[in-house]
Amino acid sequence: MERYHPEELLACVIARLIGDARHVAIGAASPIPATGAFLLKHKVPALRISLLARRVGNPFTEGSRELFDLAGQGRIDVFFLGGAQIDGAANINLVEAEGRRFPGSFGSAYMYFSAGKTILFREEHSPRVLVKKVEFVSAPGWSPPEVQRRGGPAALLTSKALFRWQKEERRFLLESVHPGSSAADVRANTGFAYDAPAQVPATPVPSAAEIGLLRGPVAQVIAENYPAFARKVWGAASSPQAT
Amino acid sequence: MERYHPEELLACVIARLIGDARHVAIGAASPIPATGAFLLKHKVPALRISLLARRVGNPFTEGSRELFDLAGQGRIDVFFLGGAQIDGAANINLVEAEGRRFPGSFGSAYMYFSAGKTILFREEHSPRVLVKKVEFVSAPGWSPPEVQRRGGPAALLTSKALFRWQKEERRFLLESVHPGSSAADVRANTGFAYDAPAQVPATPVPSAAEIGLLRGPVAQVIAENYPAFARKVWGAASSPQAT
Amino acid sequence: MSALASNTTRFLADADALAREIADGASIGLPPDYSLVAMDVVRALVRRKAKDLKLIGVPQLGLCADLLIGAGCVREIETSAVTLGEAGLAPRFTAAAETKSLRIIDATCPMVHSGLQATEKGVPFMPMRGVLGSDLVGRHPDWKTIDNPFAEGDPLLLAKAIVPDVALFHARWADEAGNVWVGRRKELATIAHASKACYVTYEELYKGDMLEDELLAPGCISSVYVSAVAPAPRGAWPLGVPLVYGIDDAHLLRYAQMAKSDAGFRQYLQEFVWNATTPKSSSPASSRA
Amino acid sequence: MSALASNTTRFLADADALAREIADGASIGLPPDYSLVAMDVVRALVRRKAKDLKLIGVPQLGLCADLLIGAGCVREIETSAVTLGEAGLAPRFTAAAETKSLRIIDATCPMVHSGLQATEKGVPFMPMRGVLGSDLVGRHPDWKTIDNPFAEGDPLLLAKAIVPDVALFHARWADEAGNVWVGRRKELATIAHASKACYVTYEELYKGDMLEDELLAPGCISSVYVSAVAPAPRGAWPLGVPLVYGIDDAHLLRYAQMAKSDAGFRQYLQEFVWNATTPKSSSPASSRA
Repeated sequence: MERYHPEELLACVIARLIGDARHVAIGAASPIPATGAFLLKHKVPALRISLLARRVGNPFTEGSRELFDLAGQGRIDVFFLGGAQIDGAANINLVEAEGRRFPGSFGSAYMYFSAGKTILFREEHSPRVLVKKVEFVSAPGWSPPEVQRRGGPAALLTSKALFRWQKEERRFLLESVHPGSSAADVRANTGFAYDAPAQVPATPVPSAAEIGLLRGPVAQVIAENYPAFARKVWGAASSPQAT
Repeated sequence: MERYHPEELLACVIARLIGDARHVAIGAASPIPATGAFLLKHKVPALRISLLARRVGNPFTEGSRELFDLAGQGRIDVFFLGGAQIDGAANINLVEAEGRRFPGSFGSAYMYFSAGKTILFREEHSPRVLVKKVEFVSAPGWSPPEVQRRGGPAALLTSKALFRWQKEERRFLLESVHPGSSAADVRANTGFAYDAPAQVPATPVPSAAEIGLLRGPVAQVIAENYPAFARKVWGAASSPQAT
Repeated sequence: MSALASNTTRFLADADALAREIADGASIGLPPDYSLVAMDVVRALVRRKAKDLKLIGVPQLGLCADLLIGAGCVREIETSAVTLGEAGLAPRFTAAAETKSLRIIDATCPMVHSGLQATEKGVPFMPMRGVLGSDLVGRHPDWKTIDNPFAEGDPLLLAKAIVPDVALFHARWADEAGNVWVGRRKELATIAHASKACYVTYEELYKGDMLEDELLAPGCISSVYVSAVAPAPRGAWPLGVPLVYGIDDAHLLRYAQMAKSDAGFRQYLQEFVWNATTPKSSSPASSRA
Repeated sequence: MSALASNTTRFLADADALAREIADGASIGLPPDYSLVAMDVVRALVRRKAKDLKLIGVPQLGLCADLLIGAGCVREIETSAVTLGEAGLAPRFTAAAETKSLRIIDATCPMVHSGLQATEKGVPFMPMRGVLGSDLVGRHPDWKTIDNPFAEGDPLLLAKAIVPDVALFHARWADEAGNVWVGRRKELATIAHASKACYVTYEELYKGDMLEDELLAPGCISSVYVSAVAPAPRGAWPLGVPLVYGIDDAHLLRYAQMAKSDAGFRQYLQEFVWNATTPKSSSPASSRA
């Protein structure tokens, strides 16, 4: 089996999570979601990817409100959110935790409602991040029935595992554990309660074809927009290197 | 005394009515208000004139909503409105009268509230136009105190006379009658009741200096934007001719 | 998956192909005569005998509405006005109004803009000042008065969100990515954003992607909103396209004259719509584009 | 007469002259690091020891806010976030927040846009979907929940109109008529429309009137909104201006490093703000403008 970078495995999971979406928008500082989206675009060329991080040739012509207007119109199928804290009810906190101040909520309180579905993504998998209850709700994972809400959480992806969101139960289900971790490791490093099958599957590793795409055309487009990330993962001039 | 065109007299009245405004907006099909505004601009170069009729180099970059947004922000001091019917309460009707259909209300129902002041202008002075009560209120001349309203009617100018609007009395006052008409002629041709002094002054006729400006630089800029009107008043290539 | 089928812009053969995409009964958001009207598609709609259209004037309408009304394609119209500008009243609109053969919802410009902007933002309404006391308010089915929740005794009018089935207009350019350039005519962007589908004819194809060009991008509507485009050189005629050709004032006057009677209007259709091969005369761009 | 003193754009000598127009205590609408920040004026505000400013992030803030906060010019900040992007947390903002020496009103991007758009339209609020259930709602002084007047049991959040005293940003060009070109950065237009006064530095003077140019007009903000402009070549440095110069990532990293301590921040000010003659290094435009 070919060796792969952990970021490559996460990008492959992201590509599967995007699924049959038509339009995915990706915020600044999200190189792994961007990598996953561009990988998927090789299978689904019609996939529209709006990279908010682009410094030139930004996809919008109406200024920074256009992303939110697009979401309000129902034209954004998938969005990504992270959090200084994420809790078991899929609430996210981007404001303050343990006396520390974080940048702020950005558009999360709106996009979490308006995008067709939101993939929660945070590499750090620790009890500090994945908490029982966030200290501040930047954006809630659930809304009462009278509140109109187009979308909400679909999954939570970390460096250790993939959780699927169970909308009816309002709880996460551990869907798979990445190679190098284990169900017990995940349990020990997760501060909230979640469901899990008796046997937790392993997250599929990238196929040779996926790795070929990632290190070829995908690395190239990512290097244009996230040069530091591309250098870190694929080396100088984004030439791929096995870990 | 120099002879003048009736349109020139009306333009001179308009210039005086605009007064100390900083920004006047002028709709399509309003060549006489435009002429008055450009005449005034020769005395007050800082006057900003937004000509909505301009087919090229239109003053707006936000599309046709920008005029209304500007007015909502309080950035339009003077606007002009006409009417198929205008009544003694300064209501205007742009929709339907005597079984006839007119184009519609345009932005009148908003601009009459939002511009700093509105000058009602209609050349035809007849009982058919100046009625006791309009059949349809496109935009009301008055609003009850609880309705926020920045502006409203300031004057009504016709081919025969100038009325000043009395805000407290909610009635027009006949301010002056143009040469060629008379107080009795105005009374006979006005369908609504209005106040008038015992001796109605004559509207001042254009001065030689005003006529010079009108037929020189003003005619030139008007010809660019209202060519048919300029030809009619000032002849081919807007060379001025006395009537 | 998004319900709005505008993810990938389709390139169609011509204005007639575009007109076939617009279903009978559709509501269509349309710009005024001064703002890039897709006249070739309007003529194609007449030729395909479209029925029961609802026209929404953003914020007013002109020749395109008069043609469609005269040709019997229109059930209902919501607009701030219908006018041929310097050529006078719109004769077929006026006749239909006076014989009460057309449902007319009278609006006022900023309420139309706000109703579309509400849809643009995914909200059910937008508040407006002014307008209260106008007879428009009582007659309009979608406006409502409320008290300002932030103040005492401050009535406000609400413009309910307007959702056209179709946005239809003409553009200076479409590019290979499906973006269209409309310059400062931003009301077209608002219509495109608010509509379920968006059809655009274009004067010329631009090679490449205009969104990658910082000078062109500000005048573009992104392909994310554009369902399909079709070439239509001089497709706005007898109306204009800035810098390309001006409004054909003589033709508008001729139309206004002919359309005064139903017979004259039929003759106009015969000459300029059914016989689509009539060459489009036009004034040079330099005069008054 | 209009109360908005922006009828005729004044041409000032430099960023310091612009900074003198901005009074202590003013609320200032500011763009994010990626959207034409008037950094030269920000540095001039520090030099003139501006006090008690309220910064409004449209919708978020970066370097300019961190500098002003660190220099003690800021009383209050309303924003969706403060971040240095790839250079990490904004250190002076973070320190001020953690020591509670700054009033912070946390917002979320579309509520800021809608609050400014309300002022742009002269209405007291705009409704929004979403956001309900966020802890932002209870803490924000100017948001209110109502029931949608057009439906039963449909709660909506209202963004109260935001009226900054001052709009401040940088432009690619100003022209001789006082219009400024900002391209696709339309949030700057919204700030300009909503603010009582608008100050703009520009990279280069454009001879003539850009509103007369159909290609440039769509990216312009009309002089009707612009109180005064001043030249500031490379005035956005170390942030960028598309097609002219890119973000100076190395400098941002250096700032982020130095500003981690108060002493390091003082040293940064000494080197790059008080000593205004320091040459502005910058990356070439072609790389990542």
